Amino acid sequence: MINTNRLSGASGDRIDRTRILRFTFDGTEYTGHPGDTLASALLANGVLGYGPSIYADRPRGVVSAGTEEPNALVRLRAPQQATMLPATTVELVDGLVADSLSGIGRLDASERVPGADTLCDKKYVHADVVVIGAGPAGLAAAAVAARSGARVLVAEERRELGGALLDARAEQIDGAAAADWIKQQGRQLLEAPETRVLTSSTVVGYYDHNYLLIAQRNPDASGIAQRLWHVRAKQVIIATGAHERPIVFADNDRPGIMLAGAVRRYLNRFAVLPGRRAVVFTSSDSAYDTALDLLAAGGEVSALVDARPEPPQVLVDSVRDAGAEVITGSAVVGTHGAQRITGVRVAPIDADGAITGAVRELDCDLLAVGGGWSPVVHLYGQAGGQLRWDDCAAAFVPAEPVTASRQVIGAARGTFDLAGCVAQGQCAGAKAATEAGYRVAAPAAPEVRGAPRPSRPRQLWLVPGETADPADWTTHFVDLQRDATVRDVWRAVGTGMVSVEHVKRYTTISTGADQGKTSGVNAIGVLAEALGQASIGDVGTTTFRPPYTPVTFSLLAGRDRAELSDPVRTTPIHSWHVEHGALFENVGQWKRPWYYPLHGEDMEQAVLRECRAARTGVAMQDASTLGKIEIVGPDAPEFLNRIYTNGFAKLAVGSARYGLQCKADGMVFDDGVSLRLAEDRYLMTTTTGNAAAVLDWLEEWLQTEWPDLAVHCTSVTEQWSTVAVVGPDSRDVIARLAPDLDVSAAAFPFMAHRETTLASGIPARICRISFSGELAFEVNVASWFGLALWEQVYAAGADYGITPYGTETMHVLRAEKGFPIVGQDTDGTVTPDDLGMGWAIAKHKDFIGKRSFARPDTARTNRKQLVGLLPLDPDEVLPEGAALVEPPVQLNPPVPMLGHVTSSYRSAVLDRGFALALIESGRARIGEVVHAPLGERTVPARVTKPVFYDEEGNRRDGR
Amino acid sequence: MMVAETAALRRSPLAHREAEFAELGQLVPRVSLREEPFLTQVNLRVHPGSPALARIERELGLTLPGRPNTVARVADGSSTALGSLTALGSLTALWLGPDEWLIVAPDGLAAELTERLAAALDGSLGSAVDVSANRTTLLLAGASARAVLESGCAVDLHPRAFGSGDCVQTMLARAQVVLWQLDDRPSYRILVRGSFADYLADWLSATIRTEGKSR
Amino acid sequence: MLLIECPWCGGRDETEFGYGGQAHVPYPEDPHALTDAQWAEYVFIRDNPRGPYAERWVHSAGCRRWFNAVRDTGTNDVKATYPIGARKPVTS
Amino acid sequence: MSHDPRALPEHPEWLWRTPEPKSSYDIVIVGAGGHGLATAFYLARQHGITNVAVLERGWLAGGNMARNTTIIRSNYLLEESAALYEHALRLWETWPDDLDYDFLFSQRGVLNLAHTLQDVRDSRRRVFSNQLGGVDAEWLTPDEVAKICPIINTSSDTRYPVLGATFQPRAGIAKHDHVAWALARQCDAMGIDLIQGCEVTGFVTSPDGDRVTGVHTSKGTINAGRIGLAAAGRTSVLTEQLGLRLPIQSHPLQALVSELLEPIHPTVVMSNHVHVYVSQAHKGELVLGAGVDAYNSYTQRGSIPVIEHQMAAAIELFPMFARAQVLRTWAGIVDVTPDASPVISPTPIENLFVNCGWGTGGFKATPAAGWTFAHTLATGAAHSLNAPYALDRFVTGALIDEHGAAAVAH
Repeated sequence: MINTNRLSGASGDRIDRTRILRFTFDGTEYTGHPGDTLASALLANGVLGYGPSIYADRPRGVVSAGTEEPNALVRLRAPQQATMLPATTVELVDGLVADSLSGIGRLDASERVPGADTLCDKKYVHADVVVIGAGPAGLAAAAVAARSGARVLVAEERRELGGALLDARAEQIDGAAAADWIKQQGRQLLEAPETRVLTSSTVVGYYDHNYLLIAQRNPDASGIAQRLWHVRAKQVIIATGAHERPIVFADNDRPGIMLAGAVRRYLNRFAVLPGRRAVVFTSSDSAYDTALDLLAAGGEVSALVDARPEPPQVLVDSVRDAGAEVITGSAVVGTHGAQRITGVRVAPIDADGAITGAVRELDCDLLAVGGGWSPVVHLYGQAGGQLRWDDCAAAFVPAEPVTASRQVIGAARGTFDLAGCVAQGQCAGAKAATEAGYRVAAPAAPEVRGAPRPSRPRQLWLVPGETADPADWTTHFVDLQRDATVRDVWRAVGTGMVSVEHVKRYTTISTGADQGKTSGVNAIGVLAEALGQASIGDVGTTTFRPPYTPVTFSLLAGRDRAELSDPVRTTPIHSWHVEHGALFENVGQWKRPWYYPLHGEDMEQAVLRECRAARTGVAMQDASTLGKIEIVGPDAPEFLNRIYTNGFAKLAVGSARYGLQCKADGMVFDDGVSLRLAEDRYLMTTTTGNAAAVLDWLEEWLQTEWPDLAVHCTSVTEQWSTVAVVGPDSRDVIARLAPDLDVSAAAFPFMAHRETTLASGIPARICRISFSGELAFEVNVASWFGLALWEQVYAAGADYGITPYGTETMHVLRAEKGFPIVGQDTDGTVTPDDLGMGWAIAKHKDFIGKRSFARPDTARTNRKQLVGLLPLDPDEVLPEGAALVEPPVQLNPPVPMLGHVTSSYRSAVLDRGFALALIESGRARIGEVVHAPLGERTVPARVTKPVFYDEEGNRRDGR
Repeated sequence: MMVAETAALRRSPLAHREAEFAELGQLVPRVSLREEPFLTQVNLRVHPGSPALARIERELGLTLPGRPNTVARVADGSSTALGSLTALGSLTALWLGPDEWLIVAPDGLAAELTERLAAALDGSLGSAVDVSANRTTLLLAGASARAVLESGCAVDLHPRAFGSGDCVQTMLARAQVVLWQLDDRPSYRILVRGSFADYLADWLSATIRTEGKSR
Repeated sequence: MLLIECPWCGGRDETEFGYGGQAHVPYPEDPHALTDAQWAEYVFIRDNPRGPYAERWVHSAGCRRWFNAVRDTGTNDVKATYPIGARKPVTS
Repeated sequence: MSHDPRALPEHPEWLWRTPEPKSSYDIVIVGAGGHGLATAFYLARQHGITNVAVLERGWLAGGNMARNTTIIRSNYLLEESAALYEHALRLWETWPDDLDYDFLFSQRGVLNLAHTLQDVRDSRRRVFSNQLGGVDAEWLTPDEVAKICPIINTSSDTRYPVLGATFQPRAGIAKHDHVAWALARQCDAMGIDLIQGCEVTGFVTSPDGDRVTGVHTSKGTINAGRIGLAAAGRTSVLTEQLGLRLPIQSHPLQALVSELLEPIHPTVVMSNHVHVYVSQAHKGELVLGAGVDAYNSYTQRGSIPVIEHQMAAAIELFPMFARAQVLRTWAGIVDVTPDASPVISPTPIENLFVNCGWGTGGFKATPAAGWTFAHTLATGAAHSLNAPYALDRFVTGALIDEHGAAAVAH
């Protein structure tokens, strides 16, 4: 395969001809070289066409040589897959396979797990100075800053340092050829020990307080597709250069119409001649270099068409001397061709842009267009920077390019001459390093040759069509990717729209994958004309938002995937549960055993068995996930009195008490048992899911409201492992486990706790707490003994058939006793009184939330209250969440609802279904029948007290 | 002091991953990871400038670090009122907050240390709570250790900002940790709550493997 | 990504902090002496200015200390941070 | 592929005028977002009041109307909420004809996923309640979820497996900008002045300050019989000048879009537990919403970790999204009340009315917000639909706590 358009042996290009890379595009095999992009390699093979346009179905070709590309979109299939990328940014590798797209990508629905080749990771680093973009300005800045010893990070979007200088041919800095100067600067950066250079790395986001996000496409680790750098910078230097603008004219979308700067880049960097016979159309100086470089490379230039009536004579002469015609004061007013441009129509235009003379036809297979340069101000804008229109530069430039911690330099600031860029870079590098604490002076500005200061461009956005009415200009494309035309803009304005934001939304201009990098300013220019505005600056711009270029979901996700997507928290006993076949429930981040099915049991059978064991023998549960907070200090009693709705100050040492906590609005927030360990020391337990929230809550009050209270809180959730031993046989099991402890009801009463040493020698704190109504103990040991304790309890209970149980059985047992679960039987709108826990509301002290009980709505007597429900049919188990209505049931919506079922189970001990529910005036309805409409049928149930088993509490002391 | 047979009943949160960590060390020689189980850790709250603090400092034989996010250490064999403790190895105080420190000592000293701190507090405002089993400790060391941490920790760990004798409470990946640099190798201790230990080990293991494939 | 200066630990990313809303809103001396409207004002209503805002933060992932900050809600610039109990500093 | 079905429909030839404000109107509405426009629309349509101006500081519908994820549904838990949002949904169903505008209203259904046992209880409670409240709602098993949206990973080995979902078939999405333009066109045609670039800087009040009689604006003073504030996050900044404190806090709420993709996602999926809300818009881009940022801010910028978590969760749910690309992220300013329900209410200041506190629910409620606020402005009193949404509920404690009850966002 021959690269028909590859120039031989051009000096200064960046490709490695010694190696050949094979690749496939749209099913055809081609070759290229290291250093190529997919687009440059295709151009070298004479391929410039890509997928047809999205709506108008017009042939389209590559326009640019960078991230701003609107047309040349491809789907990558190998070696890595990618949904939609501009071919101009895809670095060529051997074996690459790509297909062209039409502005719309495709995901593979058959990917049932995220592809392994999508795994990305992250780095979090800090820098004194970050330089974004390593063109002449950025390189100069970085080199000076690096010299200071500051921590410098340079991020360059392309594979190599140098930026636009690499596209150049004749420029010299300090007597060195551009390429040598770049090498020199690069070496300085490499040699600075605290300087890091990231290439193929795009700064995609600029967030508050100099926080940058950098997408690195070539991370230095295999197995990682891309790396996302999070960088906090003291100083940021934005040297992102400029994007060249096209010009809008009739049929300006044909393949072979390219940006002039891109043509130069393909020639000089990639040694590719994009066309044999070119026309250059420009409104500014830079395209003259394109014409000269085309000629120097052996191409033909039919003419250079400059919209300016009097361009700088030196430029005109240089092109004429090189053998090409220069047509001034004229514009391309139309093009010919189908799959590729074959010719252009050129006509003189006046100062207002109107066609004033006869049309000339010129043959060509390439039209290089230079409509001026738009500073890449996206990151500056993301950071909140404002723009202003600079009439001389014909560009939106940063209104405040220099702040205390940020500088915009070079073309990004509207500085378009090389000498200016380098000098500005040196000063900026010195300033940034110095501000960051690393004093360094800017060196003398270097001498620059071969790059004269550009003269003033003409502000030409729109070349009129040869027919009069802009509403007919349906092939004057403003946004190539979105197929949006001048007609669309005129139509938007015709509806009454005056805001650029509305026109953008109406036409969809700038909403494509390129986010309008080449179309944005032209759209504003065209709109200004449509609105009859004198200056495009009066129209204003749309807002720049991250990311600067698209980033994959997987890059943002990083390693937070699959098992690492959210931490899995486990107890020290977890491995035992796994080995014994437990199924798990996610409770917050915890994995808690849900139930332990034995051979062939379903959930209901397993839970009934576990419940039966707890009610008739003995059962055990891993309760280690409960939150635990040690609360110490002389004011601890007073503190708990303010936090809990009920009193804790008078709790005896060695005893425990159940308590409720409310938020200031009076609604139940958490509950649990607190132990008094000493006069000045309590151990509070919280619900599993609320452990962190409760500690935060306590600290908030202590630190912000009651700093005078002498109390300290320490989280000890993971310090302790807790095993609940439940059932009439639990006393015997505990007696075997802790022979030193007098476990008799007299010596060890309900809601007491004791310190002891187990038979195994493990120190333990044992509490008589019951969440089931049965005789029960909770054994707490240092968590590293947790597994041993569990195994010892299991062994000590073996003779009694001790049965491990999970959260489901725990829920059933407590529901049989009517104990609510915060978050299940409450929902943030339930007061202690609603739960029937008026007894827990202390009369003679204030506590958080108490005042709220006196508000009219909270004091209502017909609030929803927690009650029991017994379906009239004992085999019925109501679905949790079922709505409850008053009989007679009418089902024409809206049906007034009394409340809902919060918990519902089949009870082993009751041998029937039962439920808890929140029902309007529930306590007054005890004895009444309410109905649960379940779609096809309606289930009647009797309202009861919320206690179904052992109401007298006889069982808590055991047999 | 813990009796030997009881000590044998203990299991640290990452004991089951010992072999995996060793294998990782073979695979990626630039960094090593292992668990340091059962370190004594006591959470100390005491008002700075109070007489109780002075008593505690005498008892510990060190000045509690007043500069945030630093540690103070009693070297091996130093003579202090806690002679019997320090004879067993070093004892370090980590700054956790303006009136909060974590005292870290070798295995087995929790009961005595807690008791003596409480005694030194002598009823003054403050607390000493044994949290030895609350967190376990990972030792991450080697030339690439910082690079590994930088994959998931947003705090500036560059030697100019963070060095031997510095500690910090922060997030590593999605787990809260106390991170403490021991030396310039560099070696870091990562203190993590027991329930997060497996998650963090998973994350570290994956990150270290990537580090091993870096060029 | 806000950089928030913890008065103790120095500058850290916002992800280490919890937000506590408006600062300097004391718990009423005697809630029961308040009317329902006054109590509602305390429980539910906070200033919501566009501009400098004295607000509470807690360094959750760090030293766990609450502190106050003055931040401009129109720009996210943090003008000052100061310990609980200290007077709100004058910021420009 | 001559005309792609994904191409947007043609718009009408004419939308709205750009008038200068008159010196006086019967009613002035502050904020030309969806709610302000819908209010003006119903003032004219239902109440015959057309001497109305809608003042907009920026460009019409450029606030949250332009920044939301366009989800429309009414499957709220509480009866007061379901009634309001269902009223909205029924109006949405009439609007394409009523407004004579194809704004791509697509009733493709919404799945609200349940990932924990408590999610399941809460979800089923919502379904039972919706069914009795007249809102279409179903409870689906994971297999049924997979039938409706095959690209969701419903396997049991994910970090938080899908345990089921609620489904509201009549829910869907609409093209937000076009809705605003449709309303603006109708308002304009009925003589209502839509005035852009007109920032309200203060109020004209009676000497005792108990009554408002007009507004000071960047385009001069405008007198008004009644004033309705529909300025979302900025509402409290306005009322502060009158000494009226509102129970709202303004937070960033972020959203993002992917590049255009061939159709792959047939419905709307919401997961509160892992904070992912995703649909695929008509043109082909995936539209995703995130959770609310924690702190108050008017910057219209959010925090990147929120997006990073959201992307991680999205990949867990939709594995093939790993290769999708984020094209653009942005933030709106949402005004959140303590109970996450709005305020549509008279105020203690005579002739001043507020519609605010919509949090993440504003877009879907647009027709009902306009309908009830218009009623309130026209009659001076709330309609039964918005009576529960009065300011004084924070005093009595009669909150409408969707937040506490189910924590359903969006």
